[in-house]
Amino acid sequence: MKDIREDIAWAQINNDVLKSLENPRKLYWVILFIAIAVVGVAVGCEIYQYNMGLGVGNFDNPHMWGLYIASFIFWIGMSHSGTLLSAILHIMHADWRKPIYRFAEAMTTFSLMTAGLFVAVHLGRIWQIYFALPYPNMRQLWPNFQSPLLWDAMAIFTYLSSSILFLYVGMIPDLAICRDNMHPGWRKKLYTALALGWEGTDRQWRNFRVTYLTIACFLIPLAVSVHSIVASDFAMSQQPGWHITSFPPYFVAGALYSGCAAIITLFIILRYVFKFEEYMTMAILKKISRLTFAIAMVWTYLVWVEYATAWFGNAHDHHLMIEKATGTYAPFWWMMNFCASVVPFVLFFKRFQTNIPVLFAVSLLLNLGMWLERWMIVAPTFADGYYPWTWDHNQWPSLVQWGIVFGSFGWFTMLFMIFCKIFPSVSMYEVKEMVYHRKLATKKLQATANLAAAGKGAH
Amino acid sequence: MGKRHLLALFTDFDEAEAVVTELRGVTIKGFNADKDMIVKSPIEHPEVEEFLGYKPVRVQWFTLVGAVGMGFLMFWLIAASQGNFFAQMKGGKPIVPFPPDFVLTYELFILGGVYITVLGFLICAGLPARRSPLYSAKVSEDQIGILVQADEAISGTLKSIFTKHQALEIQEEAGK
Amino acid sequence: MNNDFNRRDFLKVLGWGGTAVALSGCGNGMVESGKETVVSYVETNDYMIPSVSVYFNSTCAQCDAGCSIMGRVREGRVLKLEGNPNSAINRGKTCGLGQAGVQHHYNPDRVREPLLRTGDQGEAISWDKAYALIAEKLKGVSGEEIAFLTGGVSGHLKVLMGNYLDSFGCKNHFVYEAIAPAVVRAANKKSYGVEMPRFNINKAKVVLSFGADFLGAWVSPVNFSQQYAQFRKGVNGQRGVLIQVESKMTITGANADRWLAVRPGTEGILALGIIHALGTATGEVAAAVKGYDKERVSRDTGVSAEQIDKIAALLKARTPSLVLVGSAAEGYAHGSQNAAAINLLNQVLGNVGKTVEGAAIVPFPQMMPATGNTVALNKLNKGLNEGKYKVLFSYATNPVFTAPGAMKFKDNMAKAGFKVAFAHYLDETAMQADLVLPLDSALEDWGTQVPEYMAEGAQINIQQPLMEKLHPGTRGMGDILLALIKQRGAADYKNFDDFYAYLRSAVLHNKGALGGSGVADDDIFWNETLSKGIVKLPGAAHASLSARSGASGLSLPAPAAIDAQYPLQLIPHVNASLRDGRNTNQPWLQESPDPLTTIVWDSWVEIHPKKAAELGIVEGDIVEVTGKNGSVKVQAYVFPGIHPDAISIPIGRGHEAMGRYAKGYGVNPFQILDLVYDKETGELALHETRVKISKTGQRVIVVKDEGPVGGNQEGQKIVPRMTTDKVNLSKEI
Amino acid sequence: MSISTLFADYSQFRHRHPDGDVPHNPYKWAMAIDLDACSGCNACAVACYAENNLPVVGREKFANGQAMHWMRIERYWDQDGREFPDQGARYLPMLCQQCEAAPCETVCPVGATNHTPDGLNSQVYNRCIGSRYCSSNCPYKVRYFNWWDYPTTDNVWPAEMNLQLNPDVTVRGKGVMEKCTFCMQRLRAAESDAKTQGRLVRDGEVQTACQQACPTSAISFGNLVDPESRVHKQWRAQQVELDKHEQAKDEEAGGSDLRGYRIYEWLAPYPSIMYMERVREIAI
Repeated sequence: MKDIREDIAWAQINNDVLKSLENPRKLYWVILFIAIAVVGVAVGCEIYQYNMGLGVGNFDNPHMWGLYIASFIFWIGMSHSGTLLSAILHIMHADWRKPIYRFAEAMTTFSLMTAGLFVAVHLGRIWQIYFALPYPNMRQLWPNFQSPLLWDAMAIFTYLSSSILFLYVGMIPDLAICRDNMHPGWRKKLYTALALGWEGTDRQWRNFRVTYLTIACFLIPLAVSVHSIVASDFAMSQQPGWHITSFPPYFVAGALYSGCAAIITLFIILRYVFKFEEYMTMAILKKISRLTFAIAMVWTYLVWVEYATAWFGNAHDHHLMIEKATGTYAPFWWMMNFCASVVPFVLFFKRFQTNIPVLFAVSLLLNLGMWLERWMIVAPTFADGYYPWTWDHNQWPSLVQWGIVFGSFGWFTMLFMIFCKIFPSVSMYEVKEMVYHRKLATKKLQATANLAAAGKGAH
Repeated sequence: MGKRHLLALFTDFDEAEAVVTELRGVTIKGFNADKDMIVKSPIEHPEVEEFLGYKPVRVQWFTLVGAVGMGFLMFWLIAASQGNFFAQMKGGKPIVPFPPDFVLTYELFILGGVYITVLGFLICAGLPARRSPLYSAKVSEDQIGILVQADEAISGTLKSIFTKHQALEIQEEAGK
Repeated sequence: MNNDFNRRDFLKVLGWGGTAVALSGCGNGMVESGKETVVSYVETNDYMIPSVSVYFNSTCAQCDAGCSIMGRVREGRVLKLEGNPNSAINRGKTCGLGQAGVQHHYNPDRVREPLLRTGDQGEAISWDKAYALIAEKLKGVSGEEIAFLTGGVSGHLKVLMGNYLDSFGCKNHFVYEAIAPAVVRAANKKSYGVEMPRFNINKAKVVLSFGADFLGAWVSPVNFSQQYAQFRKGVNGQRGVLIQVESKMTITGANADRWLAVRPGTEGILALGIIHALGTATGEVAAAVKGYDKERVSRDTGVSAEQIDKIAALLKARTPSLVLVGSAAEGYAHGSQNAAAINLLNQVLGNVGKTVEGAAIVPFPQMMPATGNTVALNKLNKGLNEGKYKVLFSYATNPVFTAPGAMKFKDNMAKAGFKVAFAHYLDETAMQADLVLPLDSALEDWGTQVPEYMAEGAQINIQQPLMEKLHPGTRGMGDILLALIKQRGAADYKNFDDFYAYLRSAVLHNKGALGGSGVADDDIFWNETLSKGIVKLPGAAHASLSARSGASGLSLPAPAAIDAQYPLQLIPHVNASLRDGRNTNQPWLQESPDPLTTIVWDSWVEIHPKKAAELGIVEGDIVEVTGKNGSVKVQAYVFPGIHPDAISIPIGRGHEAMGRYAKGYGVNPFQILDLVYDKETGELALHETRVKISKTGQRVIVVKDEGPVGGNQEGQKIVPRMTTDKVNLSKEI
Repeated sequence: MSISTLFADYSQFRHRHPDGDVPHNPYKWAMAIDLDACSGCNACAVACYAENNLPVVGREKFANGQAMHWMRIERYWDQDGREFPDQGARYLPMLCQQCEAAPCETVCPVGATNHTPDGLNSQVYNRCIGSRYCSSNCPYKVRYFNWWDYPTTDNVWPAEMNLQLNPDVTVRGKGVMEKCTFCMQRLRAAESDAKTQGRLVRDGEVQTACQQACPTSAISFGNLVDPESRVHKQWRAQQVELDKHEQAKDEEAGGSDLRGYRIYEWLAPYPSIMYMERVREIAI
């Protein structure tokens, strides 16, 4: 299978990647416009909701939460893959991550931003959102440190800012490259500022290495904690279907899962759009598909753990379990199980692991499944909670809710597209490192081979 | 007799290495390889340390201080604020409940760690900085640059060493 | 005026006519318009501090039970109504209906000035013009050509009304109430000698109620509810047992220890069956019940034989007991017979005098409540149809809404020459009137009220304003009547500027009889009276009951055979909060769920699950209920608490007028009632309508409070239940 | 803030409630509802609308499940598959249970719902940001959210109707959670009156709106720590203890003759409302 050429000219790497920053084609503008339009619709919905009250979302008693929270979890989960690739694989010296971690990390940042929006959109009094922050004030009012939602706020803030820093620090050498290769103009000014006068001196590189590694080490436990905390929003509550001990690992696995799926999607798109065949090679794609399959299996295992817990749990959990499989939400529940637990087996077959159309379809299905999973965690518990009198089986999210959810995808697309055109979505210096080290490795091999040959010759 | 900068560019790493070892070997009056020589490279070369001599990295200390300091400070702040302003019972839990405070401390520990590390990086790596007078975009592409500063008197000898190792190009600071 | 005749005449003016009580003093002194001394919010007093609320006593006018209320008044607004603890009737308690009284007062759809119909839209006119118009229309009209239709009225309002009509020599005062227990009154008169005795539920160990919804809408629910609470606690820990016999479960049935779904109309047969099973009856009674052995009775009624035995045994074992007869038993062509049979059971059990007692009598016949019935409506309707009446007054009743459609009341009413409606809202009847005179709300108006059901000790209730008028254009009914009487040039009334002055002098003139003999100063007595809100009549006589057995002439028809075309019996159900529909425009009541079905803001038809399965009907199906006199489309609610041969639609909704909160919600079952009358009293038999039911194919989601699993606890311990052998209530506080 | 405060009596910040804690003093408001007396007539619910400025949401919103009845009467049927419910229905007035260890309190991100010193579960409208986590975590689902801006909604409080609004009670706008307060405004008034007169609130001095209306006096309300109060006596007679989640009744094998119970006690929210089981006659 074709992998990155070791003898590729480094200059060419620069050119190829920098080409992706050149002025976009018409198609780009069309897609960007559509994305912005979708965001516009969502903004419209939000304004309407802001003025009328959340009732327009067709929430009711007891359906307190709906698609907003589900999507919130979904986007948080999406963000984890970036950390997986950029941090975990980094400290494991898996060098195949190098060409693709940049956009994954960007994905992390943007999906976190999207998730953050849902926290706000979901509030009944969005204009009071700052109450949730521990800001010093005359009335000595503090947020409730016991509330998992507050932990969420903290965790997400930490995660978002750390990811941004990680992304930025890792990008400095590339920014320097951009700076050096740009014709004077706003871009040049921008890069010059952002590159902080990076020259690649030995001193800079030395500290860079340590810093990058350290942040990576911090990001891994952080990522795990973030989704564990999101999980504890539910696990820490008392409700049937939520109060389950295995939720944190379950959520984390789900997060990595949907993230990997999303990476495959974007991988294929970027590869096609920017002609990155050179760097985003089949070999890498194959590795990701395998990784995805592995995580899918972990997730599937954990979801069955959840079912078992519910099934053998108290009467309420048991009932809820049955309701999920047979009640109002049954179609979605079954679709969820199919998409997220059955579809991944496609990746089990070698010939599909590198089949782009198939992978593209699969990755989309997986994420559909994961989104449904989040919804199936949130909604049914409200429909069949503890108290039978308030069970409610015919509540359906209104178009306002759906509009805002779709809008979030537009928002993500918009941010990502803008990013791709301003920052190199493939890490140039790390690709260089990659080929350099591989070259060294082969050299060593030859050397030893020659030595052996020479030895033979001597005898 | 002011100091002068010289920048020599090399195609690949082995030649650069040779130059460096030579420069460190020879003793030229008024030139201290450890102080007056900087190696610029498009990628990070761990081997540099081996021939450039050990140079300490202090970022970790920032990390340590940041993480531990922020963690403890925040735990204390939260607990104190709970104890002082927040003394209203919730759900029958203690007014200063440990599990939540630990969770928050954990997050803030990481937050502090990351922030201060980045700060440390900027300080230790001397960023942001003006670029040195002699800089070639080639360095950010695929060539190794060796920047030395020396008296005009000895710049000749240095040049000769560079040329000996097939330096692609030697830039020289304009004389004053 | 000291000559005897004038004096007696004057007593009649003040409403004490026909009384044997000696009156203190003579001649009415100068009665000034005493508004400034009134203890009410009409004029603020020094003890009224902003942000501190003061309570004023008055009387609840939401129904005729006559509960005394305290209005919480603050900054000149009445905010909430609470029960007056000093009233023997409700003892500080209120029902949901009473609580909603403020919404009658603050209702945005009240009429604000006199409206004169010109063509088909109304035009606002001045009161003077309105009065002039009435005078003009009455010119040269003889007494027989005037009809005065009212709901149940009592107290001085009734006095004025009577005196006004007398001034014409008019006898046409029609008192109409759509859902009054008229047949029961008649039957009680026969069996006990009084129309409405006192029922001591709290003294009974067993209450056997034949369709008397005494916890919901029957006679005096709040009073009965309190008695019920004591009855449940029981004396020396023996908890009272409630057995409810009815074809459609009422809220009382829902609280019964045993609820018996009898075949509609066979309540009387069951009563006789129980007498037979008791076997204690002798002579005439024994003869009357001879035929009613439990096999036959159980066949006719659908109540199992051993159940009948159990009841008989219980009634024997635990005395005294109490047997009640209510709307479900009386609403048939043989309603009187049913009621008589059931009362007979009471006599056989010897409850008369123990748990059924004579109520205290208010010794002022003029003031006694004129209780309404449907016979009056019938007469009026006939008269209207024949075009007998040139002028029709209507007050506190809404026949266009509550009269059975087949009566064509609306069309007949149009035949009256000039129609005057005294109204709070533009209800269906007011919409038909030529002149609509807007009334003060019950919380703005003056009056006295004598409840039909006297709890203990006779009392007269005082109604007084709790706050300033909301709308300057409205007038009190008393004031209007006074003005009309003055038109008749009645010299007796010239001294009274308004109804308040009239009331005050009336009360003061009878101080002695009203317990004020000790109080020298009129003002003090008057103010005390107002601040109490109740006038208790010390030493008022109690009616004595005659325990005549009513067995003679008892003949109960065998249960009617199922009509093939119209197989189902329609039971128009009286909802505790909506009653006959006069309160439907109070949103709190619209939104307070029906106790049995938890449905809000709409009508429904109750169908037994068995019948529903038979007809393939599920909850939410829009079904068409068709009778001989038309049909209504209404959502179906599958309901276990009803006899399979019966269906039930609640009364009170289905208004075509009456404002934003009432108009267009639900259907009106009155429209499809059959015109069947009770054989003896001629009362409309509400339960005799036969219908058939058919699906329309539409289906809706029923708007109700209960969840998708209905009243199922899903095996959880939410409302557990114990049996009397386990629990000992005497241990409790 | 000061370290001295924090470490002065450290234990005060670490005790749990209500088990192993000092009882409320001098007030702990609690309720006892006798289901054998309750007739399910809805008077309490309407009284609550009148006292607490509850919006009438109207048909459509009620259909959407957005009703705002703080007090709701639930009607349950026996599930024994007979043709008729011939032992009647079972009624349950359900309102906020004012839990001592309320699940809703811990999860509110802004601390808008707290446990008050007199044992109530308070809801601070001004502080609420409408995350609705409290209601999500309420086992009884007795918290009601303002999905709409009722004060400005048609026909909720049109002209004149608004004159009836109780000035002692906030009219809630959109986006905040609300629930039964045990008629907090009445309690506060009584407490401060008593304070100015240098005494404690006497039993029966303060009534909740629902209790005052209840025609069968099924609801009794009062101060649980006052040994003279009716509520205290009832709880004691039923051997229901506030700080336990297993009562004498549960321990007695083969059923007990005690009627008192609290709903979902096993979840250990320690509700402040004791229900007394409905009784049915066996002789008939």
